[in-house]
Amino acid sequence: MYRETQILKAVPSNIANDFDDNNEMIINVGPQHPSTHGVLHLVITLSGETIKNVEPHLGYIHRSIEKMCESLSYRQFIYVTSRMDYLSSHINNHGCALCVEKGLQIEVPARAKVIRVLMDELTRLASHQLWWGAMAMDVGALTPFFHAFRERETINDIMEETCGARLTMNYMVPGGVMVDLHPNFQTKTKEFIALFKSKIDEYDELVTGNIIFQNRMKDVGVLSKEDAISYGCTGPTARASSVSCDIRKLYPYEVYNQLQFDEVIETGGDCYSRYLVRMREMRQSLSIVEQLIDNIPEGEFQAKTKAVLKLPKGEFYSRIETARGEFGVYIISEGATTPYRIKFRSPGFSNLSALNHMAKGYKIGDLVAIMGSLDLVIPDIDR
Amino acid sequence: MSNEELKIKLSELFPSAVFEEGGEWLTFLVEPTNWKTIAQQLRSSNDFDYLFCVTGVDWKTHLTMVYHLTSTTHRHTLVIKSKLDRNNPEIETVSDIWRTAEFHEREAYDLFGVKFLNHPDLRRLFMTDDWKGWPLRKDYEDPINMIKL
Amino acid sequence: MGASSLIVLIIAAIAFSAGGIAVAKILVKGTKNPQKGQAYECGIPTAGSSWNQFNIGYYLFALIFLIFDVELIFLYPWAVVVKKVGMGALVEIIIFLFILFMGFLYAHKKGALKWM
Amino acid sequence: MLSLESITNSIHAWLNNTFNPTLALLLEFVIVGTCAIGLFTVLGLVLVLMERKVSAYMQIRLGPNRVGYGGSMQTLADTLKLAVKEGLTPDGADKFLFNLAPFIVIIISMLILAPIPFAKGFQIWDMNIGVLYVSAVSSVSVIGILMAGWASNNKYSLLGAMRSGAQIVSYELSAGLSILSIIVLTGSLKISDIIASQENGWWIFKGHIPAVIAFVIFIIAVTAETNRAPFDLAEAESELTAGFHTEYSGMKFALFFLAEYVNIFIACSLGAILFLGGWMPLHIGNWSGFNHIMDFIPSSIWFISKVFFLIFVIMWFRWTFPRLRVDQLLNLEWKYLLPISMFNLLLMTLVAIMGWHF
Amino acid sequence: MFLSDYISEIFNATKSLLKGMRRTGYYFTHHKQIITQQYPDVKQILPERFRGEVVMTHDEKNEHACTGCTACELACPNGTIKIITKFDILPDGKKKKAIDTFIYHLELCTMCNLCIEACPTDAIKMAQNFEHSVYDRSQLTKTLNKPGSKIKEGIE
Repeated sequence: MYRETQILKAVPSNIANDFDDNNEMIINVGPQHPSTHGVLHLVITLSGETIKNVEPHLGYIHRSIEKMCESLSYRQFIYVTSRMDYLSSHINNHGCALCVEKGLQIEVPARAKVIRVLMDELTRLASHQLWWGAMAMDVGALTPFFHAFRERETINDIMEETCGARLTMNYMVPGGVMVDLHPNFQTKTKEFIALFKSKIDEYDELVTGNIIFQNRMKDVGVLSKEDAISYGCTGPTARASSVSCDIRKLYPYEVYNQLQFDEVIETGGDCYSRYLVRMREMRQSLSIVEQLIDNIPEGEFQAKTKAVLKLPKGEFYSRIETARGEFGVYIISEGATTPYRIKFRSPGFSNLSALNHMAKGYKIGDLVAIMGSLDLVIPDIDR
Repeated sequence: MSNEELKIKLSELFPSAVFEEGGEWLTFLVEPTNWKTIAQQLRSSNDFDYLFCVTGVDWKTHLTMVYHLTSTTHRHTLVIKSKLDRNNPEIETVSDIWRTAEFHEREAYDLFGVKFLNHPDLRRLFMTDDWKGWPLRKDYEDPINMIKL
Repeated sequence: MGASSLIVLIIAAIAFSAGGIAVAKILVKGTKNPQKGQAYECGIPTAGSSWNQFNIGYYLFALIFLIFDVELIFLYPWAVVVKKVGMGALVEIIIFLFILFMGFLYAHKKGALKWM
Repeated sequence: MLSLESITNSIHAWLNNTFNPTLALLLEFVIVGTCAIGLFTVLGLVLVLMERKVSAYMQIRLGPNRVGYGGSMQTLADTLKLAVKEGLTPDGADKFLFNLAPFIVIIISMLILAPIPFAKGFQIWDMNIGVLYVSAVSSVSVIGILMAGWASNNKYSLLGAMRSGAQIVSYELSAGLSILSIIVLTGSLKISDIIASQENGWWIFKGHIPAVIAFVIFIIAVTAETNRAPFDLAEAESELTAGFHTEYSGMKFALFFLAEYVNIFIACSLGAILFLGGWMPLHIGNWSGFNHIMDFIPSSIWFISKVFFLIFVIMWFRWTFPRLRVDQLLNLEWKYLLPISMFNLLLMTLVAIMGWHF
Repeated sequence: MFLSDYISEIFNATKSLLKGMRRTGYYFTHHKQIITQQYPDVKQILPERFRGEVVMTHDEKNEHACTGCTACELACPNGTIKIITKFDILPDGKKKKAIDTFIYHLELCTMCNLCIEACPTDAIKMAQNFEHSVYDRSQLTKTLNKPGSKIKEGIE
């Protein structure tokens, strides 16, 4: 049924030609490597320990989601997007739902809007927590990973209770959310807020302030503002290079324009700035959750929609801010029940394209730190 | 800048410009042959510095390349569409203007078979180097990996 | 026990490791295929031998510190007799370390202590 | 009182009385060899379990808790698992060197056991250059690591070996200087003399601030020399997968693993001997009542507990800190540790000559 | 000044390292903070909305509420559900559509909940079982309607 395992070629021919220089060494990092968080394959050209060139090889978990979606209805295709960026699956689903709603011109009930934003921010928190642990693990500190998971687990429990799943929730549907909030949601979320407020200072104590960590991160993988824009970086990666690109601020969706929060911007452009952006973003997300948790309006959680959704002929693009950056859904409809073509603009793909530029001239240990600070999720890149 | 203003401005810049109506953003149809010069002018005169989405669409009779451009200073968005011949799709690369295009164009080459002229490193991105066919085209058949529901 | 104990320890070490490996050899009936014999490089066949010329940075670095290490050996006999010799030993060692430190600064100035 | 010293003496006497001298010597050798192997095994089992438990508690989890009481047999089970694993040799490797490397590493760590006094008078060979011997032989283990990395014909291994080569040589320097600052006080390289000089107080207390500085530098240098985090660049798993022992599997890997832990033990026992008085009990000045109680605790307990305390500190480092980068490792050595320890040695000389220490 | 900078640098660095060590040391000594779950011994009770697998509810009379309308089959994005219908002959001679077998491929299921949403009679629901591992893939293909079960009275 499945294609037989293909024997992989060692290196593409155009790199192998440069191999004559004796000081250079070509080394593969990934697909089975502890620091690539998945099946990213990097072909690195080294001179001693200094990186000359990094070339990402993708496609190890390419599932052709875009092609799959062409045969799925507008209700069905949303679940697939959870499998792209599995750490912010909620936000991906949200982006798809927004795009379908844009096409159908459905007005989402106020309650559903708030629930969506709450879930988005909780997902962002969970994603950043995992990133924090993985980031520390990349630079060699193993303990923070477990500490991060302790808080992440509470979020997962909240999600599990309301949405029914821990990672790939499929909670958003066109017109609202699938089920109403669980009665325990508010109390549990408040407990989590109290817990996390005390723990986020521990994060700083354990990792942020650590002199070794700071030395590993500062002035490493510098990405200038122009380069960040040119490479199409979004999310914390770009905001660390002082590019204002928070979709929640620039093109507010749902209730973001009524909320008090800052767009976190750092100016360094190095790994440490990217680290700080995410750390500060966690506090911002926490404050958003705090603002909303007591103000969930009563009412319907789902708008009335037809059983079979048909988008009018046309093109629809919606953008949303995931934990990694701008996620775009581009639907081309021919008026049928299934999309004619869907394109997912994933944040990780563009962020990864800047990796070579960032890592050139640094050490192999820095590459790991840079990859960690980019917060790559490989299914998001491969799609 | 609103769509109308942008349209007026672009009409001044490119007198022969063709626009497509409908849609959220202004859509600008370009010929693949002069796409490179238009791209350079868009980048320099109108400050479209951020290319956030590049994709191809297979319309069974022809292919279309779609570029979504935006400006990080003025916040206006423009959609560029370019019609390509399906049997020999060729278009100039813009990877030297927006470097993010390098990967996005490789993706489009991989999945649609669009050849980007002067691209620095046009190879398969997701598929293996010896893969046959262009998977996102509508007539692509793979009896092994595709399961018809 | 005297120096002969070292020979005993060497024999014990060899017996220990050889014993362990022998036990593994007896217990395990391994299979062999071409994939198994490949060097691990994240599942990708390696390009070229890794026995190529290596960046000189490592050697230079080791070399300089080796010199310092040898100098350090000279300090051991001195340290043993410091208390007996008294103040003279301090003066001598200040001169010795000063010269050593100058050499160190020279190496630093030349950039030998920068990782390449 | 039954002490280890009296047991060894009585065994020695009994052997010499019952057998002729050659046979007695041979039997003694056999006993020493068996004891060393036994110690090796026990150390491996205990330290690996300790590492796992320490890491678990720091990471708010339980750690091994299934095999045996509280997971006490976990390492044994792991050893068994490693024993029944196939020891692969890659096709491209230099087979002779590849198989030789674990032997060298084990021989070196076994050799350093010789001058370690586990209790009063319980020492394999009390040589007169004991400290020098330990620091000299321990740096030979880098040859084993280099050999392993080079012979594997694997790029990760090669990088790891190169790193560890440069690293161990350089940290040898500051470790040596901090050892010297204690030698200045004791005036002898013989380990029994060093311990005897701490009868009325350990050097870390008697030697003022220079001794404390020397102790801190020693611990840092020793952490680096044993390739432990935050200096585990030779096997940095997020960078080089497993560094110099990437290609090793089964029992050969177990030997590297074991040697690493025995090296930690030896390094920490050297620290305990030099700074914490070896097997000497804790004595506070002339407070005879307290001192008397302390004397009741057997010397072996004192030694082992001091060593394990130091091992715990090193493990604590590992489970708290991120890893340094290669050039930062070097920076730390030449910019901070080396000048400070040089200056500290002068200070200590002054203290020793003026007799300011207690 | 160079020397005071040097010393304060060392001092601050040491302080930051000690801070981290204090944190890990705290957790080392406070065993009540341990969060390990002893999974096979202590099983967590999952919330009722947890999506583990699709089951069909049967009451004590071995009756279910599935009319065989195939709404779930259509809603499923990956062909997890296959309904085979048959025609029951009612006492009055009329034919009535009913399910013969409700085949559920757990190995294909992504727990997206769309079938449950689509079901007009609430015949299927999500169970909280999550221990699905089996030795053979074919064991994951399940028939949800129990043998001999029939549709409840009054459900169309």
